[in-house]
Amino acid sequence: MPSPKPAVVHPHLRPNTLGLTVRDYEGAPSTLCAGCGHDSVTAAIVRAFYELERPPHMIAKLSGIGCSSKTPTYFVGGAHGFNSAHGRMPSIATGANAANRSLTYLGISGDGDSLSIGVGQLVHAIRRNLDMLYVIENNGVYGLTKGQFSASADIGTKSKRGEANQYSPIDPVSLALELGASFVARAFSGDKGQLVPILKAGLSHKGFALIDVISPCVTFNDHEGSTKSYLNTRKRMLPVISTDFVAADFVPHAAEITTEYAPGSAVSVKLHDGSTVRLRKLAEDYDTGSRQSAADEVERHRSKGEVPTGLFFVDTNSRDMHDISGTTEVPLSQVPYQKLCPGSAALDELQKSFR
Amino acid sequence: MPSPKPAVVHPHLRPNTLGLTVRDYEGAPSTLCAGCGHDSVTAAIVRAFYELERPPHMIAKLSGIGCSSKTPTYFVGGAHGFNSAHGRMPSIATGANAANRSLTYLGISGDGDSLSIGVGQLVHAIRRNLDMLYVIENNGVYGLTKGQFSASADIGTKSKRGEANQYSPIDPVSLALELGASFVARAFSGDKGQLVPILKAGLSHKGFALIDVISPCVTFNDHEGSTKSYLNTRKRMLPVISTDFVAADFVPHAAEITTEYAPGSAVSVKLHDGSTVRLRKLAEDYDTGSRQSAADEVERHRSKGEVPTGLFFVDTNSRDMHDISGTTEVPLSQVPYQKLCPGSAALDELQKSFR
Amino acid sequence: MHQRQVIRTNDFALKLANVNGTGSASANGLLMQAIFRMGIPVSGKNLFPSNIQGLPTWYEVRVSKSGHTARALDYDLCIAMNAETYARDVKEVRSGGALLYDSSWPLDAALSRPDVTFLGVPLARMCNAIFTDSRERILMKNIAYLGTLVALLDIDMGVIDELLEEKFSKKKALRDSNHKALRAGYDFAIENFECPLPIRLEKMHATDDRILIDGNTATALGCLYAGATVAAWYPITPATSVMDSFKELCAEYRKDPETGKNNYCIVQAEDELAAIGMVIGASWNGARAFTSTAGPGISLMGELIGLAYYAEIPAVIVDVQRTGPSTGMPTRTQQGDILACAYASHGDTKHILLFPANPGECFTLAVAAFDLAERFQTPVFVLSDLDIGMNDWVCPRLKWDDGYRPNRGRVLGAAELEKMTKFFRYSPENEDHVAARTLPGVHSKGAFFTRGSGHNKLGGYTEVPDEYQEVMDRLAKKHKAAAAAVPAPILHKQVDAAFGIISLGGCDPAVREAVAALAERGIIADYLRVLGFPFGAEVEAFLAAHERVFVVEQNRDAQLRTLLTMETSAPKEKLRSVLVYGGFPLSSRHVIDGITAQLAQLEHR
Amino acid sequence: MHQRQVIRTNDFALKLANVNGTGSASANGLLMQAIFRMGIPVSGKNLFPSNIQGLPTWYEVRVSKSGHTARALDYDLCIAMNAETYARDVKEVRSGGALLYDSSWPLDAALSRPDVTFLGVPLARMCNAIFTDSRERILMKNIAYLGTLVALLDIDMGVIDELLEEKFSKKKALRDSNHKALRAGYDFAIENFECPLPIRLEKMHATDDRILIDGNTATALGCLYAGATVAAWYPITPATSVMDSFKELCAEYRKDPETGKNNYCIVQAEDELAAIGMVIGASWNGARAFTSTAGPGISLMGELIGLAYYAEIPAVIVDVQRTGPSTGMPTRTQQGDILACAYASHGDTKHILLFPANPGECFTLAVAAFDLAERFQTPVFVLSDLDIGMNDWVCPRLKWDDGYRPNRGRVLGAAELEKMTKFFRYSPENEDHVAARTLPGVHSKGAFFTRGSGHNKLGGYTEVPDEYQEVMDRLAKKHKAAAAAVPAPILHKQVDAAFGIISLGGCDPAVREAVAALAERGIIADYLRVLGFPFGAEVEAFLAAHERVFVVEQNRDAQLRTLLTMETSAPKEKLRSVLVYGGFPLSSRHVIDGITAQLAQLEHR
Ligand SMILES: Cc1ncc(C[n+]2csc(CCOP(=O)(O)OP(=O)(O)O)c2C)c(N)n1
Ligand SMILES: Cc1ncc(C[n+]2csc(CCOP(=O)(O)OP(=O)(O)O)c2C)c(N)n1
Ligand code: SF4
Ligand code: SF4
Ligand SMILES: [Mg+2]
Ligand SMILES: [Mg+2]
Repeated sequence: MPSPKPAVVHPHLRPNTLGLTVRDYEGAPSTLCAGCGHDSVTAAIVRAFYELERPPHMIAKLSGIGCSSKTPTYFVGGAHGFNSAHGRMPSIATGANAANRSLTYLGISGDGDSLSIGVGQLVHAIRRNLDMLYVIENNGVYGLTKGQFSASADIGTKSKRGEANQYSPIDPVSLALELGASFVARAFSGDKGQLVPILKAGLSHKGFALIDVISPCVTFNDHEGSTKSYLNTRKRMLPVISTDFVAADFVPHAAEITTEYAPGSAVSVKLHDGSTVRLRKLAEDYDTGSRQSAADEVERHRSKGEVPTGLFFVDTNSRDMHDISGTTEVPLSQVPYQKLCPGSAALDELQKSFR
Repeated sequence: MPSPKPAVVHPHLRPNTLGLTVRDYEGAPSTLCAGCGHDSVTAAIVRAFYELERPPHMIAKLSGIGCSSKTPTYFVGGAHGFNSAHGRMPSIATGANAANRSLTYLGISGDGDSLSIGVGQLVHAIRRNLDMLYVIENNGVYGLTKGQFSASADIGTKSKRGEANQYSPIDPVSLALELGASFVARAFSGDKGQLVPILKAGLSHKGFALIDVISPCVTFNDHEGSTKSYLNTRKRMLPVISTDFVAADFVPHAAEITTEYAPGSAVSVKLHDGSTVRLRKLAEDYDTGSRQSAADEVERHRSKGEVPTGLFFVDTNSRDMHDISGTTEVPLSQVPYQKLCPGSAALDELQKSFR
Repeated sequence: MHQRQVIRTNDFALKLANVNGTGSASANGLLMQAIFRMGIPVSGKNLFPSNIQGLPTWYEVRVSKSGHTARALDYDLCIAMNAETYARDVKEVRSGGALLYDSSWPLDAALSRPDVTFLGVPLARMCNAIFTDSRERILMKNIAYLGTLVALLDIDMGVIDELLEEKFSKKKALRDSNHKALRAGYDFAIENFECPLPIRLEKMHATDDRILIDGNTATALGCLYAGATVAAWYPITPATSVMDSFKELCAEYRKDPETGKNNYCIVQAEDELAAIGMVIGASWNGARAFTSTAGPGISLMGELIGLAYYAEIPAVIVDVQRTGPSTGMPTRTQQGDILACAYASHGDTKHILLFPANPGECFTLAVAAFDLAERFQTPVFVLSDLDIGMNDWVCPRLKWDDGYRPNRGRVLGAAELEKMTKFFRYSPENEDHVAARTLPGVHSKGAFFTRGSGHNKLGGYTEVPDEYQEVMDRLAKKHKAAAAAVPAPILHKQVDAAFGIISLGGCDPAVREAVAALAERGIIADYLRVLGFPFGAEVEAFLAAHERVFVVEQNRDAQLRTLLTMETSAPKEKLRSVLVYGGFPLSSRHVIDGITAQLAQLEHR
Repeated sequence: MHQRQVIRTNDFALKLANVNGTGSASANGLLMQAIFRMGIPVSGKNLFPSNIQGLPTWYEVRVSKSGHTARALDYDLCIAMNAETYARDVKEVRSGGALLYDSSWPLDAALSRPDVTFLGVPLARMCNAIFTDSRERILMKNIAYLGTLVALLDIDMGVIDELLEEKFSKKKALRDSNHKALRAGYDFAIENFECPLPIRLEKMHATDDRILIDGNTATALGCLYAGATVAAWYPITPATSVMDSFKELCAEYRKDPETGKNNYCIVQAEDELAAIGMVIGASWNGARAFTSTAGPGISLMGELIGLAYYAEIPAVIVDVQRTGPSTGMPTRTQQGDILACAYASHGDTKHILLFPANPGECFTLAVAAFDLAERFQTPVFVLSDLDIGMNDWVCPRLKWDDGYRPNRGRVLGAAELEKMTKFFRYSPENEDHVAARTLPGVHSKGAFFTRGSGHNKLGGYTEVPDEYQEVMDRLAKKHKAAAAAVPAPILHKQVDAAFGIISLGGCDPAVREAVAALAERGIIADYLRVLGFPFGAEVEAFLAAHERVFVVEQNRDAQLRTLLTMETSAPKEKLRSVLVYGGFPLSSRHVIDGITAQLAQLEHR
């Protein structure tokens, strides 16, 4: 019988200022495999929303199809969920966002959902700088259909049956950087300490935030020879930037100020909603404000077989789809009909030109 | 009444060793607008095939839908043509190539066909390193549907109606470099001297060769304020590499050896079929054998508002889809049925395991 | 010659043969508009090729004092401006008719006809004499032949002047050029031909309360007035101008007076799969949203249409039909997507369809589409076509009832939710078999999970047969319930009708003309035009009341007949088809010939 | 108790309730296989959830000496291994039946039934005693209950041993564990229950010349033997195993002996749009190519299917149907894509469909599909379903005629082309209304231009109505001509039948059983099973010969009935539907109840 996962570990169930505890941000029990990386991501999302103190019903959680895409059922039960069709979540999110810009949009997808059937929609959601957090739970395989290679499978990685992938992988991070995403990060489901602040930053960012989360599939891609197994990921993963998040209206508690900073290497970036991310870089010369510098840094490590993680790039002044289209601030779904209908007089007037 | 375009200018109608003249590589008269950049690309293709001396019926020319995609009708009438569906040419070409690896595959597409509806298929054709030349006739608009912005429209470029595009463009060159294409180039329809040798190199390359050809739309995107007009492209275009092609079994004639090389800056690359491309770089430190170096070079110029052109990157040792899948050298369409059917004895044997 | 003496006032047809991209469109438009302003019923059909410049294109103008606007098949006067199609065009002139050609070059004798009057006008020579700029010389030839027509057809010069004034008020130079060219053509005609021709115009007042409008503009207007705020689309002929118009209209009427911001959001999607996804996302989130496309787009939208059907999300899809299958003939008309839309998507699905017959109905049915989509929480298709959508039609002035309020269907507000103990998405159902929905962000109690996977009546995930079936059965009932809600069919009843005719959409003008013509021959038919699917009681009644019913439609496979057969109780044997699907608009002759031929057959049994 | 004394040999049904991902599958497979090897007709239905681990899953085994393989709805013995579904499972045991449970924990008294015998076996305790590894303890519980069943049902232990030997020949340790667990369960039963139960097994020879095979493997074999060299696909349940099998088979039989290279190319596409595109490209280029998918894939392939139809390119599409619409229930069966496939794509299109009823026919019809696709140069759908595709069926051994040669249809070779003056793609046509095609690279005279846009019978681009129509009309005739070429329906004729039954595909076992059962009640019916669409003369004859025909199918909207109504001359009134569409395989009871209920109604009129 499925035990209620994720088990969220938390010292005491302290309610946030909305009076909600972590439990209030959980969802239905997970039906994923015990140990699936996706459940850890779910737990981190629960934690992030709880700490950001978002009212659940102001959250829209959308997904495509896949084990990863099932997870919205497992977090924030009080949010509006939409488990759509395979690879089509970006377009559904675009329409939803067009209709109501006042909600928080979180899209959950998988590497199959986003890089194969859905890559076209992902590419164009990025171009529009759609205001949403887009999380790819990346395990290098199609989990729900039992373990075929996905487009993120590394060259040489072995399937459970032992065949090696030989097609060059798509790295969502490099792709997003190339296409102009305004917030690009990578994390590992096994490292909650890193994942939670990045999620919070992504949720607080205005514009398209992409987080590629390496999230191992214990059932079909956690064996020896797999480059996306827990073991191999732990070995290769390298935090080139460590991220620390401080919410706008937030007194950091003990746990979070202890992190020591090597003076000079730390940068503070103020996000649209007033909160701040503190970034600590591994390489001195790397400029987190420069797309090209980020791309180079990622490529430099990737070419060494490492899996660079962290918040690589953030542009806090980018204009989202609505800025570009000049949409009114009022959610379109709430603009009264009277404001939308020109009325009979205008119609008569207009028709004078139809003669 | 449509005059037979393209008018191919050529000193004398000298037949090639197949006994075919340039005329034999032409197709039906173009029905495109007078002055359309695509007609110049058509002319260059005619020239390239003629000079490469390819037997027309061994050429498969495929396209999607658009003005650009109509052009296969206008060149090499003796080739097999397939004007398929919008954005789907890459998959049709993949299947065609899977069935018969012995033909020359030339895909013609537009920026709308390839970067909007078709970007998913383009991305994955690149991943498979499909052995074909893929030409994007890039005019920044949807010509056939009368001038909407395409995904390659630059930020700030103005439509005929005067509105400015504000979405970040997709640069097919950077995209192809990022995704692992084994041959990446850009040219301008207005510069045949540059385009023809690059086409010949692309046709001689084994693996996926992408050429982004800036090809102005005189009717909908050649006005002032358009960044892809003839005028503006001439202004901004910068050949960072000049390409010179020498076919394997080919004695270069006068016209082609005159090009002078600044000693040291020229590189010679031997292609799969034995022919050679000579590349002359603008920047000394730029390594045409390195994907990253190429990407940086392209970005460096792009960020200055220039349109870098030339054969940026070529990998002559890449493995195409068939190498990776271990397909037999004999075109699958020609493997005799006897070799394909295991026969009744094998079936009986096999069925012993079905009990 | 004697034939020519029969004077035919306000009752004739012209065919203008041109090369596209040479500026003929504006001259032909002016011609049509001028006749309209003279108060005379007129229709224009633009038969254009699928490219941008240099191929043959035709424009047909029919003048009919009795108001017949369907395509006429024989032409009293042909303006032959395209040498490439000259031979074909000469053939199509009716015996006794006339042909106007550019006499700057000698005429090919082989192509002359004894029964046709040839009117040579040296258009090119004239324009070369008047103008220096080469482009202008080409463009003005069109205005020159317009001038000739003014004389030949006795068009009111005042009206023409007025039109040119309006058109070029800001471009004096252009106006003058136009005047010069017009004059030249006019004067030449007066000097060289006996004007007017027996086919001529005379002012009427039949268009006083009417407008000239194309269906796509009317559809866009309907969406504007229905309160659509989100539109997502991908360019495709012949649907593109729906969104072009919507965009222009929004720019004009949807700027917020206070903030100057847009009370709308139009997204040019990367393809049709994305466009329908955006519409579904926006509708799910409470906006009125729509997309416009053509056949290929419908095919691509299939999967997500099934999602909207099963998850019960409103969506308005305008399909401006063109000739299929596949790419087919993108600039030709057809009614070939009826079945593709009615049963779109895999699995058991059925959708609501609306069939506008003219721009006026494009306007009203676009509004109805949103009300139906939200009331029944399901996709609704508006099936227009290229003929309706892209040609200018003379229509009664559009009316708008300021008392109209959108029917948003069952949507729970914060107050209602506050009162509830618990909200379930798919129950309880009302008499339409529709359950209440909620919108994200409205109230914490309203949250629910939308999914295209198996769900029970509470909205929970299920794989239990009975629970799954319960929802599917309700969806079937819901679709049936919509029969009473879609606009009622329009019945043209006669006394002692021998049989019935059922048709839809753009076939209407041709069928009405045919019914009248048949009546004159003593063949009496009742005519019912369906406006929507599922079919209601009126359709059943009409079928029950007639022993034999001819179904007239513009596709090869009798798609409307199929729908009538499957979705009504009528025995299929009584339904016979008249099918025209070559890609050009329907003419009454097609209908008359189709029906009389079958009647003859039936008798000789 | 007395009921229990009725001995029922080789005629009973079991239901095994498990949790997926706990290893029950292999134990249940062994059980089924053992019965099969004892020569007894048996069928197994795997009712599994749409996730990978932790949800309820059932496996039903039906033993029927008379060879009925349809799903049984009441169970003589239930093995209740899933506490979560325990309550449900207890209810489903027939009165007088038995239930086996894990007595390691006390039984919830509330859930006991007086009319059911409860057999408690301490499976967990046993395994914990024998094994130390926790994973092994879980897995072996399944083998332990298998051991108990060996005793209770009198399964031949020799057969079981033999199976374990084969299965674990290379894994000694595993074999020993299995033996231990099996023993433990067996011994416990012998000591504590009176074995065997009244329901028991006895060797027969009914499966001697038969095999155990699932439909997807059989389909893959068919594609292999038909000579398919290119396969393109995108993973989707329940179609995935078609390609898994094809891949394995190719690895085994398609390595070139000389070069060791592959005489095949399988491409895992990025999605279904690409998969069908690849199939079309490969077929265009002369390879036999196919794809396998399910409903959502069919929707996505719509546009390109229309291209293949109109440009006349062969394509084989295997649709292993699952419960729709939308994502629906991916691990449940249905026949809901019939219309979506028959009329796939916008515009006027009609396709050829094949309906295999069991793995044996998956094999033969897969081969037929390629011959039809190439002979008629058009897409052909093989409509299988999850029940046929993913369950193991007992089938007659597959036969192969080594004399078979692929029917490549009209393809011109170099020699023929050399002789021709000029080749035109779409004419002349043969009696099937098919024109000859050429393959790229074969001969310079063979070159032509393929397009999805309007073309005339010579293959040239056209926008001329008559030319367009001429080609469309031929396509319609071509589809009609295929009626004589698709496999003939299978007729089960009886004397003095009161009515007819028409069904298709996976409904067959249930319908045949129902026909027999009805006959026993004196209700005589003829039964026709269609194997393909378009329908041929036999179908017309059957419809003509029967006043009343019940159409049995597994979907909500009577899709086969729709097709029969539209595509035959039968009056629709005589066709009545029996519809079952909850997602589980059909049972004879569904058919019997459905028909008798309607017969009763009809009488009470
Ligand atoms: C149109 C369509 N094609 C195929 C499928 C089958 N399918 C379901 S999930 C999936 C892939 C999921 O992979 P990924 O997105 O990486 O998610 P994961 O299970 O690995 O988390 C596929 C191919 C589908 N549901 N819809
Ligand atoms: C599925 C589908 N959607 C839309 C169209 C309409 N359409 C035809 S060409 C085209 C865009 C062509 O743009 P591009 O590829 O840049 O070619 P260009 O005309 O600019 O050379 C579109 C949207 C179509 N043919 N099919
Ligand atoms: S199959 Fe893999 S991805 Fe899916 S739930 Fe199991 S572990 Fe997670
Ligand atoms: S519209 Fe533009 S792209 Fe198309 S033919 Fe004309 S110039 Fe070329
Ligand atoms: Mg995955
Ligand atoms: Mg373009």
